[in-house]
Amino acid sequence: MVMTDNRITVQKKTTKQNKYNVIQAIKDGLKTMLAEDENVLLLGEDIGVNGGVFRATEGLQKEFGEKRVIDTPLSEAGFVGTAVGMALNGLRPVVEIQFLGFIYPAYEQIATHVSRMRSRTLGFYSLPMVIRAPYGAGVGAPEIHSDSAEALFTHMPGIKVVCPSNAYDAKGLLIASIEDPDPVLFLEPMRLYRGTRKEVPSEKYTVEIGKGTYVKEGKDVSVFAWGAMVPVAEKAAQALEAEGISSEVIDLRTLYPLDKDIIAESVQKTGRAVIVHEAHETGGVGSEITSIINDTSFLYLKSPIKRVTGFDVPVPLFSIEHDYVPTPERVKAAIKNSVEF
Amino acid sequence: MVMTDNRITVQKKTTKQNKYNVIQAIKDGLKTMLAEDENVLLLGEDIGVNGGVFRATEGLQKEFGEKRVIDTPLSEAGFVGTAVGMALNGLRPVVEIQFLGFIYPAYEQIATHVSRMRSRTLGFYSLPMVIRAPYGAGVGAPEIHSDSAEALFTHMPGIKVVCPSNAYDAKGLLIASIEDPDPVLFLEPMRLYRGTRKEVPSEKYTVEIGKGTYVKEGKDVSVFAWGAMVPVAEKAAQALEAEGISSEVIDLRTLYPLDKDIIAESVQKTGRAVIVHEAHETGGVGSEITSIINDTSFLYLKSPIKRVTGFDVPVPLFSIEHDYVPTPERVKAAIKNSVEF
Amino acid sequence: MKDKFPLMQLIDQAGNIVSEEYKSDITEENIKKFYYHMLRLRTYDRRGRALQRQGRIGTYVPFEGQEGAQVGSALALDEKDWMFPTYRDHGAALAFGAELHRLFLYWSGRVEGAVPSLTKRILPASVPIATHLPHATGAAMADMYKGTKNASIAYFGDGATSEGDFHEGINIASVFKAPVVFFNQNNGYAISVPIEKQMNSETIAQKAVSYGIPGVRVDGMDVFAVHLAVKEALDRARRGDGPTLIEAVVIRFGAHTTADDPTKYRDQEKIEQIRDEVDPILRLERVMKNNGMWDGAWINQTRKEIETEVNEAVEQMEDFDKPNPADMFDYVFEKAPWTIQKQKETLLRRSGS
Amino acid sequence: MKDKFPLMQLIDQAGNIVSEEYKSDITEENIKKFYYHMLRLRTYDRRGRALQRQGRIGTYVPFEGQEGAQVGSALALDEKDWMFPTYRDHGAALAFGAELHRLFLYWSGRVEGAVPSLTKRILPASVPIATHLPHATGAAMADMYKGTKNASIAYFGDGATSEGDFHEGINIASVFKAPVVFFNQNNGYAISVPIEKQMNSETIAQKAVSYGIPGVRVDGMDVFAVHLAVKEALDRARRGDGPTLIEAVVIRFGAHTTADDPTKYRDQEKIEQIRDEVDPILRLERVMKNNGMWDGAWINQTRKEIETEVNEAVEQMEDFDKPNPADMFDYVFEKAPWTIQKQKETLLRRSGS
Ligand SMILES: Cc1ncc(C[n+]2csc(CCOP(=O)(O)OP(=O)(O)O)c2C)c(N)n1
Ligand SMILES: Cc1ncc(C[n+]2csc(CCOP(=O)(O)OP(=O)(O)O)c2C)c(N)n1
Ligand SMILES: [Mg+2]
Ligand SMILES: [Mg+2]
Repeated sequence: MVMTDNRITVQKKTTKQNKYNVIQAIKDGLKTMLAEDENVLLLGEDIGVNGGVFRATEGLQKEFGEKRVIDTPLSEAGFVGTAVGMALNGLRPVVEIQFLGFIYPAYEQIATHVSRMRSRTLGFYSLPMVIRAPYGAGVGAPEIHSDSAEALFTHMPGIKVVCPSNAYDAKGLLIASIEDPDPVLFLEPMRLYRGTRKEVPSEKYTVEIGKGTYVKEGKDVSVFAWGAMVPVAEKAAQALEAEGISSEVIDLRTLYPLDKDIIAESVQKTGRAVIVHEAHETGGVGSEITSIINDTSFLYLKSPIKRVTGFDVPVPLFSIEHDYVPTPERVKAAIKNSVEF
Repeated sequence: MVMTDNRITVQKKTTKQNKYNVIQAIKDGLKTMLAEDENVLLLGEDIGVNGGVFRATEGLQKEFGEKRVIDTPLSEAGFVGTAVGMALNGLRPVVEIQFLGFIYPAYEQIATHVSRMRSRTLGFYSLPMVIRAPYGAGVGAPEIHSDSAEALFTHMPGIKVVCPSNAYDAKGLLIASIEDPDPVLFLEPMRLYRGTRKEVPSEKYTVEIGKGTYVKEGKDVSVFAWGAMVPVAEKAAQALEAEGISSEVIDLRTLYPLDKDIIAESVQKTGRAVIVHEAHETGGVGSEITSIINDTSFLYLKSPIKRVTGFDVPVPLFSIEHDYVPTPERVKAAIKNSVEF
Repeated sequence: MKDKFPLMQLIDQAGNIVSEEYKSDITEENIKKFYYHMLRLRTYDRRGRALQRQGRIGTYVPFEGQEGAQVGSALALDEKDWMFPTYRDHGAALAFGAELHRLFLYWSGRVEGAVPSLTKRILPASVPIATHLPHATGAAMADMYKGTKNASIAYFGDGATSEGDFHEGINIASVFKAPVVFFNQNNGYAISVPIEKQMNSETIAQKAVSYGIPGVRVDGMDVFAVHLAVKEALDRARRGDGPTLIEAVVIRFGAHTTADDPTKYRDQEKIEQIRDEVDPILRLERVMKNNGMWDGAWINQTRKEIETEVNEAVEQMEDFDKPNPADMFDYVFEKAPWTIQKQKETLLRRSGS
Repeated sequence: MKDKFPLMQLIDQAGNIVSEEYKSDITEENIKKFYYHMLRLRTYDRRGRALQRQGRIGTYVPFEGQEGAQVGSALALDEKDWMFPTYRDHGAALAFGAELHRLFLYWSGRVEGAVPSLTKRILPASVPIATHLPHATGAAMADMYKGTKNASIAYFGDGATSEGDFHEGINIASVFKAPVVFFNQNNGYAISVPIEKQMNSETIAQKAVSYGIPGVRVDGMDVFAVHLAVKEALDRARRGDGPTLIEAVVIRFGAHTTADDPTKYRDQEKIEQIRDEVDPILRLERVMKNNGMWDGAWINQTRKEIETEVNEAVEQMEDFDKPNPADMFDYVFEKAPWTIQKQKETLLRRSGS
């Protein structure tokens, strides 16, 4: 049954739990893998002594040493490329991009090498590496710090894109990403870093890459979201229960490959879909989800698919960034449009 | 009436015509603008003495001098950034990226400056600049030389994306792009460079950015394509006439902003849609077109929208590249599926 | 390499004029001019930090300690020169002609403040590290092309030297002999990363060798030395002799930003201990004293005037009209395409998509 | 700068041994070894061009003239060292241990030939200019981390020095003292762009100053000098003393690729006139003659053997199984996701989407 997703099952057999927020869960995941596999090492700007600008690596250099937790020069293309060489040579580098908006200088490395090494060598060489990056608006960060650029990587064959929305998934997906034989872009919703804490098993566990999960079941409309938009979608869905609209909220968790089955299963049940994401509307992952629904569930659709997204504008400076990011109000309105069509 | 698109109208009032292929038309467009506006200058690798690896700038340096047609160092981020500075300071640089697959090193410049300068300064500064790049597979080029990366730019607010499929549009759209007050990525289908010649007016003319055009009218299904896929779609459509299937073929010509009206007009007439592009399926512009159809024409659809695209794999080396690129056969099959649904 | 690129100094920490050659430039008038600007920058900077603590603006980037480098360089520019600053160079922008209230607006997350001046050619702070160096090259090449005598200056830090755009921007400028000055403020840190972990070279000035251009290393706490170095580089640029790389060695007294805690990665106490010794403003006070130019009345008067100016700017910032969400839609393109128009309506009538 | 970075030479063009210090290394055995490899590269290279003309392979990248630089460097490597070549360094790959028929397959657009060797650590040719320099740094750092004594070598051209990745890759290597050699073949052209338009620096070796690492300028037409320079750099790397930048000054006799027409941008006749003088292979023949080591029989014998080897490799290439379209789907990820599986079926049953 859908509700027995691996989150629950794992929790059953777990003993010790910690109440962690997302950033703590990520640190716990990094620590777990550093302890477990000596080939795992971390690279990035300010991740060592400083523990990362969000403290995701706090104390890890002290614990695992400068050879395992490496402060790099200010050189994204350089250290992503360095990680490629390390992965070629048997290591499992986990690279931190300080903010997703600063991944652009490494774009060539990712587009031409990180994502292609396995296919261009018929599997003779492969790159088990992870690129972590905080993303998204809503924390009053400066220009470029608030981009949601996931769609610039889901259109790039050879790299998986993962985006947790809560502490439990954050640790489980991060460990799964580090253990994945192929490169993974691991997107961390900055806005939820210090949000609600969750029970996080202290032991090692994984959440499967490529699988979405039901956050809330419903029968009238399917609402798809990931990362920081999951709580927004949930809020809208909860509010509409009062008005008698039963929304199903799905956290996709992985953006490449998308979980086609959960998308089809839910839409074929509800006959309606609303997609919520923070990235620009045009060319966002929402349009790919729309295509998947068209491909899998055309005859089930009772109303047009609705997208509630960031706009086709650069994320504005923080005085108006909250007008850019989808709000529960906008999601509610879209759900109503969808149901009342 | 749809067939009186600006191509025809302009041709009427034109006097001298030349039979040009796409590369000649592009050179003619560059020459026209270099002659007309002293602020227009060209930058790129091997575009001067050598006249460009595809000869798009052949003879232009001799004619307009080294200050107007500039051979740059091998430095895409550098010379795109240099063009930003030139545009800030009153010039209209036209940059050539030797192959679209080599635009990735300039991705940060384009994502953080080229596309944002106007919005981040509330219009105080703007960047009238064009980035030209040959794109696409099918000419037996080496690795990375055959990418179709348009969707990596249609999801980037602040830059327009244009892609002609014939000599007439190539010159007209190029001139429109150079005269546009905002940055334009101008994609040139390598495969058609030396293809069929067309009547190209020797004078200056423009083809409006943001407008698609009907290549062939039909009533059963709408086939959307651009660049090198237009002839492929046309071929499939012609072949199916024999089998009694009447396909309407639309050349979108601009990929951002897409021509919503022509898409809706055609789909609302035929009730069916097939989208053909060379780029990877997931996250390609095809999924955005699907979304536009969903948003504008939901109730008109008689069958699921079909996408015939490149696959979610890096463009393979040339011995099998033709298996990667959509063929008339694949398009025919998709049209049939759409019609027989 | 330090011998090949000696630290240029006109005035030592004790306030002694150590250059015979340029003694004559160190007039009371010049001292007062530089002193005024540095004091103005510092007053503004401290207010910025205070406003952030009080939650009246957002994250703020302080530059205390770097006033000498920013004033010395900015005042060397001509009216029509182009300035390409980073997020930390609003001091230089201010000295060159930025409007105070616009700077405060910027730190309040207001795009209306992104353009520092409507008359001087100052670009908005470049946030993606080193990306603006090629812009300075391009603006300079455009001036060359147009036959003007204008030059460009790009500001950047020690960490920025590790980015590809640092290399590409300077290389292209060197090939075309573009009239541009690459002005580095080496404050020894990129957030928490010390320069030894940023580069293996002893100096930043020596990186000029890569491009066959002059590299100059100057005491960035000596406003006169910085001014001279930049002036000479600008003259060279205008003469058509191409770009110069200048390394101004400075000390960042405070945090990287108000969101940063420097005690996590360096000994702030030590900095507190030495700061009076090395302070570029106090150095000028020593010169005044050593040379009988001390004018307490003028200094107090100047302080007051600056205080008033800053107070007024803060008021202007806080009285500014509320931010307008429509702004995010109206300037992406000269004319908004249907996508943006539709989305603007969506937002403004707060309805669903 | 040329004085600071003098051109290192062991054998001059006339075939005279000009280095007393290393005279003893220039033994008949070594001469024959280098000669054999250079001859083998040239035979392969000329066959490559012929096959392209005959339409039996696709666009080919010739390296004639650069055999000395490629052989001298490749033979300096140890068994387990890592080689990161460009599209023009298949000669170096061949000398290090690439399989001939795989190289031919690669030029036929066959991915099966992309990996040059299944035993030696040679990466597929890096096509995006300079992107592989950071890879060499990373592979070297991994060997450091694992405590091996292996090193890495990255090949690149003069044009590549203008890319950000050149700068970033070397800077990071210099900071971590990674055991890597950055081996530049300066053939004076990036396709049509001459080095004067590529950089303002007199030499490429001097760019080492930026990173506080040794920069060596060597006559790339002198296989012994190149071998020595690379060997010394590798020893330094293994000793833990970090990276070295080597500039091997070479001449590209032919076109950039078989798709390029050099007469459009340079005087090919002049090159034809000087080529015999500067040819690295003829230089060794002169040494043999000058030192009574000439062995015509051995040379003819060697030629025959190489001819046969190359003929066999061409046959192997042409007898190779037809390309398999499924290959494009099966290696994108270890396990193909549903998207790729679906698309594979689409193609294989040649049906619509
Ligand atoms: C491309 C990019 N990567 C990372 C960052 C995050 N970041 C902001 S400032 C900074 C340090 C810059 O150091 P430096 O160049 O020395 O300038 P300083 O802050 O010391 O003035 C970093 C890493 C960024 N803004 N851009
Ligand atoms: C990033 C990138 N830009 C452009 C090209 C196209 N290109 C291929 S080879 C070449 C010239 C390279 O010159 P150089 O580095 O001197 O090496 P050489 O070919 O002379 O061996 C160019 C511009 C490319 N492969 N990659
Ligand atoms: Mg610094
Ligand atoms: Mg070259």
